[in-house]
Amino acid sequence: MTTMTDPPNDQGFRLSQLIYDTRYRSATIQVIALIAFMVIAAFLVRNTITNLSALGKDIDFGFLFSRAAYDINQKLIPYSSNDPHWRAALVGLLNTLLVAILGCILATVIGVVAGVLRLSNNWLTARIMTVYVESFRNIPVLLWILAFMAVLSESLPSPRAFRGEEAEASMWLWNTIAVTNRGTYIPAPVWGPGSAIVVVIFLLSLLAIWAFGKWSQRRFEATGHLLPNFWIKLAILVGPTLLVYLLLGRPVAFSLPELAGFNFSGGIHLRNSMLALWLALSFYTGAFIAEIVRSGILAISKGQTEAAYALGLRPSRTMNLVILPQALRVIIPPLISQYLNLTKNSSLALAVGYMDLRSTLGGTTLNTTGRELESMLLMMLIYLVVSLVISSGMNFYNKTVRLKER
Amino acid sequence: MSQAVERTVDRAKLAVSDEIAVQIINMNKWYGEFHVLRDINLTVNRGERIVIAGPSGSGKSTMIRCINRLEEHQKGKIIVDGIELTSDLKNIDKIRSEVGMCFQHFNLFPHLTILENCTLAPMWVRKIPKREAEETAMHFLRKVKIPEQADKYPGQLSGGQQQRVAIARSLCMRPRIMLFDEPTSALDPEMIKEVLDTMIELAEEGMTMLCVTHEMGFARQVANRVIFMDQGQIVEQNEPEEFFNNPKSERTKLFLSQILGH
Amino acid sequence: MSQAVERTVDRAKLAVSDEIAVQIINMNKWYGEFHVLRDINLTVNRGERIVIAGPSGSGKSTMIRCINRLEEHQKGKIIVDGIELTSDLKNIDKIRSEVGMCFQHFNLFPHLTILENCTLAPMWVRKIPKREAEETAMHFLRKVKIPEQADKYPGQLSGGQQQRVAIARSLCMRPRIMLFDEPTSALDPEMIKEVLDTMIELAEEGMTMLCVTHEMGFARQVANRVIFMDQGQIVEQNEPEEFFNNPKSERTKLFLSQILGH
Amino acid sequence: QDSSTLAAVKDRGTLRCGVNPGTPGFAAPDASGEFVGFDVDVCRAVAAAVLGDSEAVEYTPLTSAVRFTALASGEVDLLARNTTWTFTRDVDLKNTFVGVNYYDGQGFMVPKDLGVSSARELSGATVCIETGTTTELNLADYFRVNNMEYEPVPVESFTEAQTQFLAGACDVYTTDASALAASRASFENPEGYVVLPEIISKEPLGPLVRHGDDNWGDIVRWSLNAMIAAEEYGVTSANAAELANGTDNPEINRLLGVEGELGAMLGLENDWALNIITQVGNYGESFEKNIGENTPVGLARGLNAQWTEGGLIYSPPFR
Amino acid sequence: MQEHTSAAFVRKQMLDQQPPPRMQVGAARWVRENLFSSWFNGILTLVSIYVIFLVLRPALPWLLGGVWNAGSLVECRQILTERFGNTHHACWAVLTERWNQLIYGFYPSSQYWRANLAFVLMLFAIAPVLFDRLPRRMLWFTVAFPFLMVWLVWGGPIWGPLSVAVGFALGGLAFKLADRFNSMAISAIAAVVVALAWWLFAGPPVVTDLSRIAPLGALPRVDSRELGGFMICLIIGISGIALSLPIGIILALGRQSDLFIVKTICVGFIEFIRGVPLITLLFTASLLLNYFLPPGTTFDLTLRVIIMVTLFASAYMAEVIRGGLAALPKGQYEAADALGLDYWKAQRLIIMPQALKISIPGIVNTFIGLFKDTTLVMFIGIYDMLGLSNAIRANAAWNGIYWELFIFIGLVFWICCFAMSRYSQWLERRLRTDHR
Ligand SMILES: Nc1ncnc2c1ncn2[C@@H]1O[C@H](COP(=O)(O)OP(=O)(O)OP(=O)(O)O)[C@@H](O)[C@H]1O
Ligand SMILES: Nc1ncnc2c1ncn2[C@@H]1O[C@H](COP(=O)(O)OP(=O)(O)OP(=O)(O)O)[C@@H](O)[C@H]1O
Ligand SMILES: NC(=O)CC[C@H](N)C(=O)O
Ligand SMILES: [Mg+2]
Ligand SMILES: [Mg+2]
Repeated sequence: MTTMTDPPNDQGFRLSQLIYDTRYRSATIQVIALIAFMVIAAFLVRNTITNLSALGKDIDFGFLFSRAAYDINQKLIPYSSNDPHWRAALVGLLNTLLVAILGCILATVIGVVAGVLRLSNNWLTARIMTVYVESFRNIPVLLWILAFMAVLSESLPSPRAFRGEEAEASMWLWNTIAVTNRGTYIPAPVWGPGSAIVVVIFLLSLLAIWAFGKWSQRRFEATGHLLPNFWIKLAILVGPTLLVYLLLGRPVAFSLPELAGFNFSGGIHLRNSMLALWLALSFYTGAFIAEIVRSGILAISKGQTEAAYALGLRPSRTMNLVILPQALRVIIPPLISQYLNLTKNSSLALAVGYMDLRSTLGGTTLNTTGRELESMLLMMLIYLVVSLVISSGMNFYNKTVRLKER
Repeated sequence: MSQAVERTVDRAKLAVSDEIAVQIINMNKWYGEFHVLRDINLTVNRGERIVIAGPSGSGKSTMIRCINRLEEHQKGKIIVDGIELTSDLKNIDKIRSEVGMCFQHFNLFPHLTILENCTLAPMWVRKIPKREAEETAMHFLRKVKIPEQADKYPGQLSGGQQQRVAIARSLCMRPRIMLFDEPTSALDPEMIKEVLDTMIELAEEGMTMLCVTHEMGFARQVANRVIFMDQGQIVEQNEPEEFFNNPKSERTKLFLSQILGH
Repeated sequence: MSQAVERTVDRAKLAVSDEIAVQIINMNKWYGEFHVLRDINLTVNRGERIVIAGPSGSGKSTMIRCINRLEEHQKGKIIVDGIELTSDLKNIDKIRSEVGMCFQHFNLFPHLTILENCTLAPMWVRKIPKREAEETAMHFLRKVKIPEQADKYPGQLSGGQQQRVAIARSLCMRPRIMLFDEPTSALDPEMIKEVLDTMIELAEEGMTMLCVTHEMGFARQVANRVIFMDQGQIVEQNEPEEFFNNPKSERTKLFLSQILGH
Repeated sequence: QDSSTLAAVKDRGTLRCGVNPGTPGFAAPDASGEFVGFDVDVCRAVAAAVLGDSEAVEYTPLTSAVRFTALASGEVDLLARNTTWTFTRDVDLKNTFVGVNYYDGQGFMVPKDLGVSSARELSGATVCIETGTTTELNLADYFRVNNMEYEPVPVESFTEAQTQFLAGACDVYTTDASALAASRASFENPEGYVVLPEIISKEPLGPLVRHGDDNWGDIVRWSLNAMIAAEEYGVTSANAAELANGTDNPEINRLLGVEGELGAMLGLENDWALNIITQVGNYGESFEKNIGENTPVGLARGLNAQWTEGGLIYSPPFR
Repeated sequence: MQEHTSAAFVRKQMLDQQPPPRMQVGAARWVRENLFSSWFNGILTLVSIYVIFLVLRPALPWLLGGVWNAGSLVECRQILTERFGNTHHACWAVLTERWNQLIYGFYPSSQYWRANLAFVLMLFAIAPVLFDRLPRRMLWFTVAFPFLMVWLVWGGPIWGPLSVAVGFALGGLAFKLADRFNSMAISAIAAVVVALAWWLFAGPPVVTDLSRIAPLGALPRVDSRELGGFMICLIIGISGIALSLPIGIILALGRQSDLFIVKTICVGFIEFIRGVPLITLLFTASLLLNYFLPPGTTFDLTLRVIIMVTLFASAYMAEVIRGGLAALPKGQYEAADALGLDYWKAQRLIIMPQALKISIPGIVNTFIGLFKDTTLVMFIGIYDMLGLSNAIRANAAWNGIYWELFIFIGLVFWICCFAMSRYSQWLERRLRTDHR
């Protein structure tokens, strides 16, 4: 409907209309912008081609399929130095995602706790949290990563210290966890026969918890009685699984870390590079999240709390029923952009030798094959895709929770 | 100044019993170094409708907020429905569910529908089953004349409608005392009328009400006492006729000349 | 509904010439699928003062905003001061500097002083030297009776003063036609009078004016035509006396009863 | 032609040289912040040859990971940074290795109290390894072929490797044996560490330039050869000026520009090699001064002796 | 003005609860209410005290008992062992010895005064931007400062930076002169053409001649690679933010515009830059930028980093400014239109001054982020403070020293960033209450 136009122009088309006529003007500007853009792009591409050919290079992603020839210490999927470069890159990407996801989880926990404690009416705790937030926010994350790494590798005992009759160091928690300057070793589950049943039961009890939640909500609505949900859920979570586990004669064993040769073996090895990166990113981002949580809660006007109080709701109920549902809408968008930052910051893995995407594809692969252009482009593209996925998740969330207004 | 309340009120209906609903004895409150309320003494009988007036900053809001413990008083006693307000949490809970309150800015919960706004507290505080709570809610929404909006969200309603929802929401808790803190001052003239009508109806049903307002029309017709506060003190209290026609203190005269002469 | 315009207007003074200032021929406009303006035909002579009334959403604002191309029309012709409004930017620029406009919310530039607000457009559009622009500005500020505020910022002025500044700001461009879009509806009663007085003065000086307003007192005294719009159409147009006392269409009657009976 | 590296260097008045950020003896800033070392001397030699001033060098410290890109992108004119000459680096990465200034091999260093005496006993060890090096790849192959497990700890630079190793974050540090020696020499307590006897690879280290500018490659190649030849003929920084007056060895004469136009053929002054030898010294002098047995690094000539002495160091004739 | 409306009796905003007066409390009550008001609170308090104890017990003696004078870590440890019998104390000596390196990098120490002077002048240049109560005339100095800084820091005759400035001035002049065509496009093109003509053709010979004839104020040259430490962070941070402002404005306008292609290009650019880590951009600067430029152009790594950081910051800046633009009521655009101002004039005179003012807190926050991120340049071989701390550790004398350096670096950053964040909070508060 919007395309009806002025009366037909008697003089026909004049060149000056390109600039002065609103109908053509925008087209003109766009065409000029497009041309300028193309010219710049062409200029860059042309330079790149000339430069590459001057060096006798070309653009070729074939290197991804040649033998990588280097080892990666932390690998979530099987990988050996005989595998091709793309697989090394994949191992790196998974490591990036691993530290990003773990980081987001821990950062959220830290951030929420710190944010809420900052609002607590305990003067001392609130102050401590302020100190935490202000110190982590205002110091570069890289410094924190290095500092965490330094703590881990300088102040923890080396595996050697665990050796001998009267060893200088000992393991934690009844000899199940070994904290060394090479990393921390924790027990790893060993799946014996019958363990599948335990896992299934565990999954079923998760389902049961969900069903119970629904049921108890309905019961509450019907009768007004509220059950001690938390404890019941906890019982469902732990009870059946534990029972089956014991009945089946403990099918899931744990392999404990043991000192063997130079190092501990057995158990899961959390390398210091990962721990340092993970902790530093989490604490750093946690400080920002604490601020987000705090201001999110504060943004829900005092009036809401007062109205809830005036209706006789207890503070904890007020928090759960009135403040949090509203605060979440305020909190989640900036929270997600913090997740985005954390993911991008995980590329600082470089500083501590964690083999993430940047250290594999953008590091060793790049400089053993000499394909810097291809590797960098590919790497940026992957990061971009990860970011876009996260931020489209945010947009989706935003659309679903927007408050209805007139 | 704006809308006169047009509806005629049957004053005879507005009975006052002898039972004491709220008693405030020698109450004092400070904000930091600032003494907001000084030696407040006030007794409200069941069924009384009290209008509180006074210049800005005189402590009106603070006083009625003390009555359901949204603010803490620091000296003196407040006894609501026979229960003394101390820092005992149980007492506070009991009093809060007996005393309804409406705010200047409505403070509806924007993430809940109108109906949910009204059923939230009954369900969670009074432990009333949802069905029943919804029936009560619809009852009161009909009473404030917006049953058809039950499934909308507060953001979709006009100010006057929102304030009426806020009143309905308080009523759903079946309070014995209602506090109003300038319920109409954020509204457009048209809407003021809707809200005042609702309040008058409430008064006719014998609700004990304390109402901070500058709607003098309302005060004249409905209140059986007008309290004038200044600088944290109750300067004057009287029946509306007397208060408006024959104010005693200078301060009151000045105030009235401002507010009416307008 | 509020303030009557007290000032008596010398209607004799208000001459209308034969020259045509604005001509709208068969103009139509759509927002998406929504047909806001339908076949609008209107001729305004130089010196005419036209009041446009109608219920909310009837397209009044849209119509006058089309006249200086704040909105684009999609069919028909608008001829202002002999220049046809096409998508030619030069024409648009020319027309905009011939046509002044005042908005409901004043839209003063808060980061500039009153004087700067007034000199900005003359300096940058008309390329008038600063000195001269300031003289003109002071002239018009005196005219709207607030020369002493010249160095203040808009935020420091009351609503009525702000609206008068907005009028002065338009006048500084020495427009031949003034458009007003509910210039008083965001104002408190007292301030409405200030602004209406200013507008009446302007009318007396022979300014061509199109004014969307619900100030029927103003319409009665100043307008030489009242246009009633509904659902995007001009339903009725007439002299004020006729319009108020003898409305033809049902719709107009209903509207008048609402707006006056109130 | 104008875009040649030689012209660019002359124009700029300084040579840009990529060096190791800190391997004592090979390349490391001294107390006054100036780079010195065996590799650095190659840079200085080229600067002396091209510009007549061995001090006219801008050093760019490069980690092993970025060195080739820095060279390829033109950020440095020359890379003299214990870089192993390999087929792919030469052919695929489009570099031109102009010679070898140190014949080396990869070794392992462990703390003495680990009680290890052979690389074969390292199964299960944690190994600090610099990323982007040949040693990283050798290591992977060595352990795989010998069916041993290991845990690589990738580090970005020599200093970091050293710090990690000292802090005990890895059991073993592996890199070129020369660098191991240099590293060990800088330890507070060198006796606490041993370099294992196995050498698991060939690491011919030498300077390199970009593909595509053969003239520049020649200049660097012959600057290095001039140092080597000078040692062979007994030309030293002390006697070079004197010998430049002419000798009866035509090779020396050609080297020092007394006879022939070798300099001009390279596009340089005729006293280019004389400048190198007087300002930097010959190969042997540089070796002794920086990494020889009387320095903390304390390397023996070994493979790096002149061919006449049973080593591999050998300059093609100046003819 | 509002005195006589009904609103006089209504406070629009609730204040925060304030504590009761001290005479009502007393220390014991304060402790009870603030530390032990419930069992949970009590536990929190005890945990907090324990945490504080845990941190301070080793940290305090370590911090306070440090040695300030020693030539190396070994020497330092010796002193400590003599003094305390153990080495659990700081070795601040490394700072005493190397602090100037951490601050100035390898800047020649005889020229420190230049860096200092540039820093002081920078404060003066920034002040009028940050505090709008200061006389507006000081902004002229702000405009002149970049050129002054380049001259002071890098040295050489003053003519070089001056010629760049002249280019800008000529461009501005051309812009003014072309104003009469009443078209922003023409003005902009004229400005760019004139400025480029000066920079590329007319300027250089003039500069060379002038430098030869009158080497006025020829300061000894300092190379980029001699810059480092805190100084390089400041230089990169400040230039990044200053240069990204105009680009950010253009991107934000582009993103807001309803021209599809322009919008797509801007959105694409912004999302791309914001979607990849800064470090990949820095690597691009150090590894790839030369591929994209005409063969044979090589320029300073610092300059390349500044370019990349600028692009990076401008994407973030664009988003901040977009927020500011969105916060402006539509009426402002309409009023400008109605007065006959064209798009660019409206932007320049009406929209931008307001949008930028609203955005200052956001800009400051972007700057804090950027400033912290300057530490990443260590990965591409620029010696910022962290890079220098590695270099210091590479020296045998200080091998193994971490905390003293980290604490110093952290403290420097903390002071700067904390001050800035306080400033932005202050500004936010003021903008909120400012009657505008
Ligand atoms: N949290 C607080 N901290 C400090 N002072 C406060 C606080 N709340 C209110 N005050 C002050 O206490 C005084 C009384 O406030 P109160 O809200 O009771 O006044 P009011 O009579 O309701 O005025 P209004 O008609 O404006 O609502 C005012 O001077 C106010 O500034
Ligand atoms: N940008 C727009 N997009 C879609 N519809 C619009 C837009 N602007 C206005 N409208 C619709 O066009 C109709 C006419 O609007 P207009 O503002 O002209 O009414 P009005 O007569 O001025 O009403 P009021 O008295 O409320 O200002 C309304 O129904 C409005 O919802
Ligand atoms: N350690 C290094 O930096 C060099 C290692 C090895 N010589 C290489 O060229 O890859
Ligand atoms: Mg109040
Ligand atoms: Mg309108």
